[in-house]
Amino acid sequence: MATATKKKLVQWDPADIKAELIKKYPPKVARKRAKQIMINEALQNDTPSLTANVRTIPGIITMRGCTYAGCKGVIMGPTRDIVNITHGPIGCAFYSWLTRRNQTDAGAEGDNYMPYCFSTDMQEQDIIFGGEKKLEQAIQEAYDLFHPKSIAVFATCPVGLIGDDIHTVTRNMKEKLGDCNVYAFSCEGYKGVSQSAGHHIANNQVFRHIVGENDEEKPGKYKINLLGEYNIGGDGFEIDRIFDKCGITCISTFSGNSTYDQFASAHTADLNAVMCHRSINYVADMLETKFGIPWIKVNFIGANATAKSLRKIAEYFGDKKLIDKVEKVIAEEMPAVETVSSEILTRTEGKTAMMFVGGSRAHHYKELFDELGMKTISAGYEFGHQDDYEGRQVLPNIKLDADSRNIEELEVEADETRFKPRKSDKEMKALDKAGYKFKEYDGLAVDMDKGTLIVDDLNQYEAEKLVELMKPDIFCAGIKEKYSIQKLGVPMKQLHSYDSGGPYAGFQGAINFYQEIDRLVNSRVWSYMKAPWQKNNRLTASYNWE
Amino acid sequence: MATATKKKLVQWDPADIKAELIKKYPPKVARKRAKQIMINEALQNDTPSLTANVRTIPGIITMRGCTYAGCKGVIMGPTRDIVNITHGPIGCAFYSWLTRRNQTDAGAEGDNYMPYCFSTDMQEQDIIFGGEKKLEQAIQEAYDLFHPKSIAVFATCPVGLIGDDIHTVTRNMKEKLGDCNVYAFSCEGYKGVSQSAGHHIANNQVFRHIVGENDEEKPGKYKINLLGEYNIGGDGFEIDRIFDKCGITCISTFSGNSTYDQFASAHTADLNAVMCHRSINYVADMLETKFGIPWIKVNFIGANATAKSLRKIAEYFGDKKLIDKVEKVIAEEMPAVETVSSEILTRTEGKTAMMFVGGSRAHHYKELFDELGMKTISAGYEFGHQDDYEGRQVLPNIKLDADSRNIEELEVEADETRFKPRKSDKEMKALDKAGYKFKEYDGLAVDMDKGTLIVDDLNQYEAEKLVELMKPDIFCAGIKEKYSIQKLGVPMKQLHSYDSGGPYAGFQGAINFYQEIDRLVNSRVWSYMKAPWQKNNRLTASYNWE
Amino acid sequence: MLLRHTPTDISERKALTINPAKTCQPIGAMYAALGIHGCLPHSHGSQGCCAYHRSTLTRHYKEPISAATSSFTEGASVFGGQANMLQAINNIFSVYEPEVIAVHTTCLSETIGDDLPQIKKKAETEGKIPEGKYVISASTPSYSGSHVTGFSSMVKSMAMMAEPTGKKNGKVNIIPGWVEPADMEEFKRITGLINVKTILFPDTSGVLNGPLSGEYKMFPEGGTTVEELKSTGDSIGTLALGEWCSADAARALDTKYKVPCSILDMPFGLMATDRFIDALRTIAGVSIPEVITHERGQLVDMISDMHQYLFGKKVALVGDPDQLISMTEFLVSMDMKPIHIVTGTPGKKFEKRIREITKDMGCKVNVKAKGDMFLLHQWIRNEPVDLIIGNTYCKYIARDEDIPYVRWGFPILDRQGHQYFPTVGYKGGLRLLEKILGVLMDRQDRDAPEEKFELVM
Amino acid sequence: MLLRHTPTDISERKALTINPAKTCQPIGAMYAALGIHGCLPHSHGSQGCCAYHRSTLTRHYKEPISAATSSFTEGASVFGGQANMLQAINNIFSVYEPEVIAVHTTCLSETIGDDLPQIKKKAETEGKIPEGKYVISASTPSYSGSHVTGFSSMVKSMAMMAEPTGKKNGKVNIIPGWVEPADMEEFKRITGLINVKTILFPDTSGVLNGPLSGEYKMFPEGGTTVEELKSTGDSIGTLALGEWCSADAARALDTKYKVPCSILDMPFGLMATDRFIDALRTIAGVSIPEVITHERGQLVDMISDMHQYLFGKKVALVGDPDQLISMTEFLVSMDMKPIHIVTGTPGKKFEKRIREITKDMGCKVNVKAKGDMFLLHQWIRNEPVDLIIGNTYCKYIARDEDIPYVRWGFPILDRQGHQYFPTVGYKGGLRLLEKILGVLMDRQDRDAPEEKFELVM
Repeated sequence: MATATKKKLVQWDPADIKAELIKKYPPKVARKRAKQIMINEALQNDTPSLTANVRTIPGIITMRGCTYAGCKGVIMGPTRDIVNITHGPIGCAFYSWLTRRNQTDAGAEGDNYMPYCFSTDMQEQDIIFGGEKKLEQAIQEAYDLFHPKSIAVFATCPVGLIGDDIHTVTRNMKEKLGDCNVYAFSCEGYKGVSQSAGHHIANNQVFRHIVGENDEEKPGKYKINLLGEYNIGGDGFEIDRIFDKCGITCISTFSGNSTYDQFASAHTADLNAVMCHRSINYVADMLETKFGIPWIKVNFIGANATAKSLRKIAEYFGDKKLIDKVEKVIAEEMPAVETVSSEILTRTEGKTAMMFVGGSRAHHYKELFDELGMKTISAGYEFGHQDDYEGRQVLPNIKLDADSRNIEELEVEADETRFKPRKSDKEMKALDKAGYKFKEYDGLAVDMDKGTLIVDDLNQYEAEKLVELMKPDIFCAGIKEKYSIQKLGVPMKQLHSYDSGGPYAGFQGAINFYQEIDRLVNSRVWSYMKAPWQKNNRLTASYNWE
Repeated sequence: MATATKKKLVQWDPADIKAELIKKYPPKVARKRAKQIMINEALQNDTPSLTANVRTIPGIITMRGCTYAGCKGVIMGPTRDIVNITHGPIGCAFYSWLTRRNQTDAGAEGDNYMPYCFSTDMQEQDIIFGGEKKLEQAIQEAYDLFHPKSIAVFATCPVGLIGDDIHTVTRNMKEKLGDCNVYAFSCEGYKGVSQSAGHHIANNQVFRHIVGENDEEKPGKYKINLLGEYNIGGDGFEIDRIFDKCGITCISTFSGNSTYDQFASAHTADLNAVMCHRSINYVADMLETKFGIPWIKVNFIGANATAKSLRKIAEYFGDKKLIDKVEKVIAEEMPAVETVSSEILTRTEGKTAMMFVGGSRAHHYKELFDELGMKTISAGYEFGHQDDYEGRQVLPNIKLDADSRNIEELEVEADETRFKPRKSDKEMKALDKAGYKFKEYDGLAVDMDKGTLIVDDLNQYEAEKLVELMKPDIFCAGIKEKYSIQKLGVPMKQLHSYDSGGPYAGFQGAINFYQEIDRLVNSRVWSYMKAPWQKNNRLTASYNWE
Repeated sequence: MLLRHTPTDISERKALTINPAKTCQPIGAMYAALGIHGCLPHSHGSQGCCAYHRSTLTRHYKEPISAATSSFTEGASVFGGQANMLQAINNIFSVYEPEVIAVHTTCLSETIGDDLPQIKKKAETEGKIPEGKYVISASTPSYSGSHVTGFSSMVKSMAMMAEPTGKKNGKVNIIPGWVEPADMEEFKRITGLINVKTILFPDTSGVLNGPLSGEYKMFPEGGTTVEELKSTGDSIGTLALGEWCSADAARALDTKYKVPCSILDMPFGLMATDRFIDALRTIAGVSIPEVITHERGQLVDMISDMHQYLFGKKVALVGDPDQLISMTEFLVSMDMKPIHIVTGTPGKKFEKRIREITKDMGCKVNVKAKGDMFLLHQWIRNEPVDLIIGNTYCKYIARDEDIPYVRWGFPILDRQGHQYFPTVGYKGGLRLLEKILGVLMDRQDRDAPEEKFELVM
Repeated sequence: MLLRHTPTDISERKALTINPAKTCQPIGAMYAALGIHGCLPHSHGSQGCCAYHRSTLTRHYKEPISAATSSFTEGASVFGGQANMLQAINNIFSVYEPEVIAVHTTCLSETIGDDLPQIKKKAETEGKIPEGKYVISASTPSYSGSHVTGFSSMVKSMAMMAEPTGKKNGKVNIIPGWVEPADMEEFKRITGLINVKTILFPDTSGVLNGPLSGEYKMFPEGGTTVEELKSTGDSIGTLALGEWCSADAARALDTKYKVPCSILDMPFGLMATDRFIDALRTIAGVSIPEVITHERGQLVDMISDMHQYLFGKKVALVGDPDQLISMTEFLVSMDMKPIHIVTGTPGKKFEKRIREITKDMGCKVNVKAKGDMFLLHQWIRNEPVDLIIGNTYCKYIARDEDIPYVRWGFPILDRQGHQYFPTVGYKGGLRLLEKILGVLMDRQDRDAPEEKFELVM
């Protein structure tokens, strides 16, 4: 039984904390976990010093989900006009039904299948005799009911085990139906070590089956794709608002508030801006290799980060008109942000935060806490890889284990007809000379203070210990963690679903986040945890009548 | 403690019942009550055999309300565009605030003060030093806020006692304001013996201060006033619907869904149709004496009664076109009524009802129960007079007691300029010859079966006894009686407010009532009153496991 | 618009009350009297008062309300109501056989100066009061105070039935104030759990939330018995809940019979309940059982879990002083903003308490004692709110202004539940919270554009 | 429209389930296991299952849900999960120190044919299960039954922990079925009042409706203890509430340990509660205390008082079989008309029961087991209803069709209260009735033209 009722904050040493975290583990577990807990030195090594993207330990209560969740839930979930059929027992479809707050705006008439849940609801006989016929029938029924432009099929654990050939089934159905693109994802839950594998499987298939399907020129200038933005709580809406205001044309978002056609047209953009490095950097690479679109890392979480990212995009296009427009927009938006932050800063400055979430979010949200004057004393990812922690320069030195090798890497090469360099060598040199960095990401560690704790795949036990020992003013993770942390009297903010809040991206989002954190860390609610008789339980028969 | 859980219905003798009702009373009370309980002989005597309209006995729990309730609540309440200020302590205004379900249709723009409650909220110092100044100020404030066309003031008990001269105050304010008719009602709660006195006081002032104020000719043919219809649950809306369909023009309704101007124009109608004989017959007399408008008794409660009343109105005007139209309307409306009634009749026929309500309603609703094949085995009025029970022929022989003499009787005579006989002597003779009866009302008794019990001013104790002894299938009275009756397992229908139902007038209303009574007398709810262990409380330790 | 004539501009009114936020004393006295076992309330005035009070209470409880009246006539109003009262006492004891007749006066009988104690004496001497039966009375002229003070006066008369034996009974008097039968039941559950022996008066539980069983009992099982009332003078002390509703009775027991008392706020919401429970704890010298602490923790848990839906929401409140004080404190404790608060009951200290409670809220607060709902509506027109809490008459404002609305207070004429589910104590706090969250979340769901419509909240 | 693609025309579907009215077995097993004191549920499959179940239960209860997983990898899926399971058992007992690990299988581990009893034996022999600690398991492949049958299987495994001593304990086993913590609490209150000694299992009260106190307990106070579970074999009998949820466990105790049982409907509403209470009465050979009869009478009273708002109202229901059977009976008993009834759980006898209950209703009834909410929506499109009762997913239908809606069932992700206020028993019936009346009356108020807007209802 733990307690975090604030006593005078004890001073802690990171090494002691680390020791505390693993003390209780069986030796084998302790050894393994020790490698995933790093006392940050904020260096940029070429060889990774933290172990990440490795198996979760059986029996150790993890925050992680599965490959199916990463594929169907995270990546494909936000696209509104594809009928997503889960091939498997009912559960997987049910749990991924409307539970992620990835918003979409279909207008009054547009196709929108997101409020629906489609499943083949496999039964025992399907497991015994195979589910291909049923899947075929299910696709046909979906087509007859809705006539969607595309149907996607997602494999759950048993499908791979019983050997249903979902890719053949979907290929055949695609031919049979003619006007409907049908394809499948082998995203069985047991694959890989976390959602991350699912992201990869999803993106591979999107790239293989959809990207490049529509060559028609889209109108507009300064065409980009926004990769790895999932419109949780309306983040994408806010980013789109800013793009519109700047005159930047977003051809496609992977995959917040997206449509089938956005994916199909992605190759017509001239720049890829990568938000969530973890879930999609390889798509950026493939788009570059196949179509010649360069990519940069951006971050629209945090007002300053947003300004920085906008400038980076403008600088890429190098057009004075755009550069000026971006500066004008920033100048228009920042005052409101600063008014709020300066007022709230007086109540948040010096407070501390912990974040254990996603594969990039922990890093992104550090920006916002910095803007609130709050120190991130410990952080980590749920499904990050080593490059997400320590920067892309470690990539060559990451040893692939069996689990990672099992996740397909697409072989792509330049498209004969459609590959087209977006910048001449000369332009590229100029940008490089100006210090402009493509495909660069330095990771979380360098941005964290020395001596802070970076923990990969934090688990329930360690989370509780961390909170006990370091008593942060706020803790950020997911729904499964929320209430055990709050029981300790520490407010817990979900950074997957944002609880009920958002958007937190862009300028307006920053304001929302400041106000939300102010509400959480300064709420009087946390002072009610003890009853009067628990504070003073002196018993007296002589009640002091007035 | 009483119980009415249906045993085999015992046969009862009215004399025994009457004896039972008064058995427990102190002698003085018993003697008094004996005179108000009549074993019906269904004769039309010239001298009344039942005592009515007499004082309630102190300490005997009565259904009755007071004069203020009858004046402000019943008669003046339903008029939407008069600001009704209660002069007195807060209670009387509060309790008469929106509690009577007299509906009104002001449209989107019309004046409607009915959702408001206005009071001078008299305080101790007002009682000591007099409330005239405060009343004057209150009228001024109401005028400044709303600029209504008319303001009415209602006296509560203390007002009369401390001698506030409300009539002088209102007369002065009327002069001062100029464009607002202001007048007062001396309807202190202690006056008279029941609401009935309040009706009289209200109607006197309406006649004195409003009727005749607007001489302009209203458009339309077959002009009538509908007197004594209060639009409870929308009754008036249904009657108006039927009038419109027939081409009958209703100049004014006293006072359901009415406006100040309707009263002001009442004298321009050519016939007065009296619904509630009790509350308004004297107004009909005054309108005849002063303006020459004859009156007839009508009843729109019950489909047949409605048809009868329409024909009676048509016959009065004697115009073939109207007579045919009325027949056409009846022919159109009756089939729907008969479909429903014939279907429901199978479930209601032979059941019994009791009604103790109002001053005419008990009589009116007997019509509807007759149409349902249900026998009214006991009935009476809450504030009826002897003529309401036994017919107007007893009027000359009713002895006025002190309480009644205290209620003003207006002296009216023919208006020099505006008196105009609506029919020539010749026409009147013709109608008379055809058996057409003006100002006739035979009362409740003759319509009730021989040997039924007619009880005036039934009280809580007698009601309980009646239900115990006679076990009716339904009991009708007011809100105060509702739940004590239902506790006995007998459904109780409010016929003042209709509970939440209505309209019950006219053709559509009859259908509503059939369905409502069907719901009440055939609901399975009344079979749940006993728990299994109350029906079979055999104790056994050997539970019969399956 | 139903209240289409209500202007936004607020003009001071000296004489005209519009849409009152109170009613008159007698109905309070009647409600209190129904909390005595075997008691028939009696209204000494014209019969309309009694009819109005019975109707209002019946509509609020959907239960039979028995009460008698002196049925004043013009004569009685001139020559005094003694004859009527004596006759009434005689008739009531003969016909209805109550244990107690609890008489309250009206503006009428007070204006003519009827002296009830004297009439009672006469009744006694004339032998109209049977052996072992009681007639108690309270002076409740409609032209002073409000239904709340009328309630308080009758409760005081109940306290004055005390017949101290000199021997302490080891019990604590608890005067719950004007709360619902379910609340009175909840007090008994709580004190039972804490193991404090109590005399609760009045106690309308079992009286005004009765069963349908095919039997009609004019005097149901419930109510504080005469024996208990007699014994209040032997109690070790009195906890009076609510300055307006309960303090007078407690102080009277103190002055007259040296039964010490504490006046606490009504235990609505977290803080007020904390104070109430801790008072019981120290009085009884017991430790609070885990189950109570657990219930408290559940309330705190739900507040913290749902805080984002409550934070900063503006609220308009109308009701009675004791209830509003605790409710305001509860709302503020959840970071909500009660900004318009009206009671019709007089008492400047009400405004003072509210100002104290809301002083750190950081926004303007409109508060008025002896105010009315017309004013409240005007305030709302001038500064809209996210929530209205009050009695059934608020539905007209809520509809016109399209504002979420929780029914709480007296009277509630159009919904069920208040008779059966307490809002006092921690469990009551959970219920209040459930209702508040319910209407706020319903509104979010109703107004959300499709892309913002939430599955998980 | 949120469900804009749902056509009115109903076409038969053989393979595609749309908007399911059920979920998979493991989550039921997990919920049941949380009703054992000191128990850590364990999901033997890939880690996503566990994550999904924990998330769903957390959103429903706004409480921490602890459960572990075998975290299958591709390798484990090929070579079997034994190694993972053994490692998990070892880690769990060392790190979290539960009394019991309650393992359930998944489609994955069932498809590859892992044999849990055998694995457990191995763990025992390898000394991975500390002295006095327990590992129980249930086979809950996601591809058969539903969350309901998964619950039932784990409850059966709990029953199989019985270790009869041959000496009767004088207690009655009560298997409440899948109800809320508040309902379990209510069962204990009721049996306490009737004075029947019971073993209630599972019992999630105190586990999933916990306080906020600054302490986090992975294993809260609540839950059925191992001692109690061992003792179920000595009980005089078992009352199993719900054929789907509870019958298997009861029958197993009967066959294996000769503990006789009765299968009753879940006590939702008047009739089902009557049968439950009367069963307790006859078993215990006691008379029912007045307080229970009083609560019953209150429910009957409220039904009769408000009957006009209920009579003839059409209702669409979706949920789990045992709950729907009792709810349908309750609605019919109040003269309401449940005309569309869907459960996702298979079982033809469900349709049979519903047809029996509704046979005198005099109108066509659509009922389907193994149906889905897409079909329910289509039925509603074809014949509209006045009320929808079901879990949170109904909000999309309710919004699109503008139909009053009461949340009841699992999961409820967007409102609070179900953890704290029971809907079983007579008091639960009052709550259900309050909620049903609330939404129906709110709708009347909303849609009433101004002249029909009611103050008194």
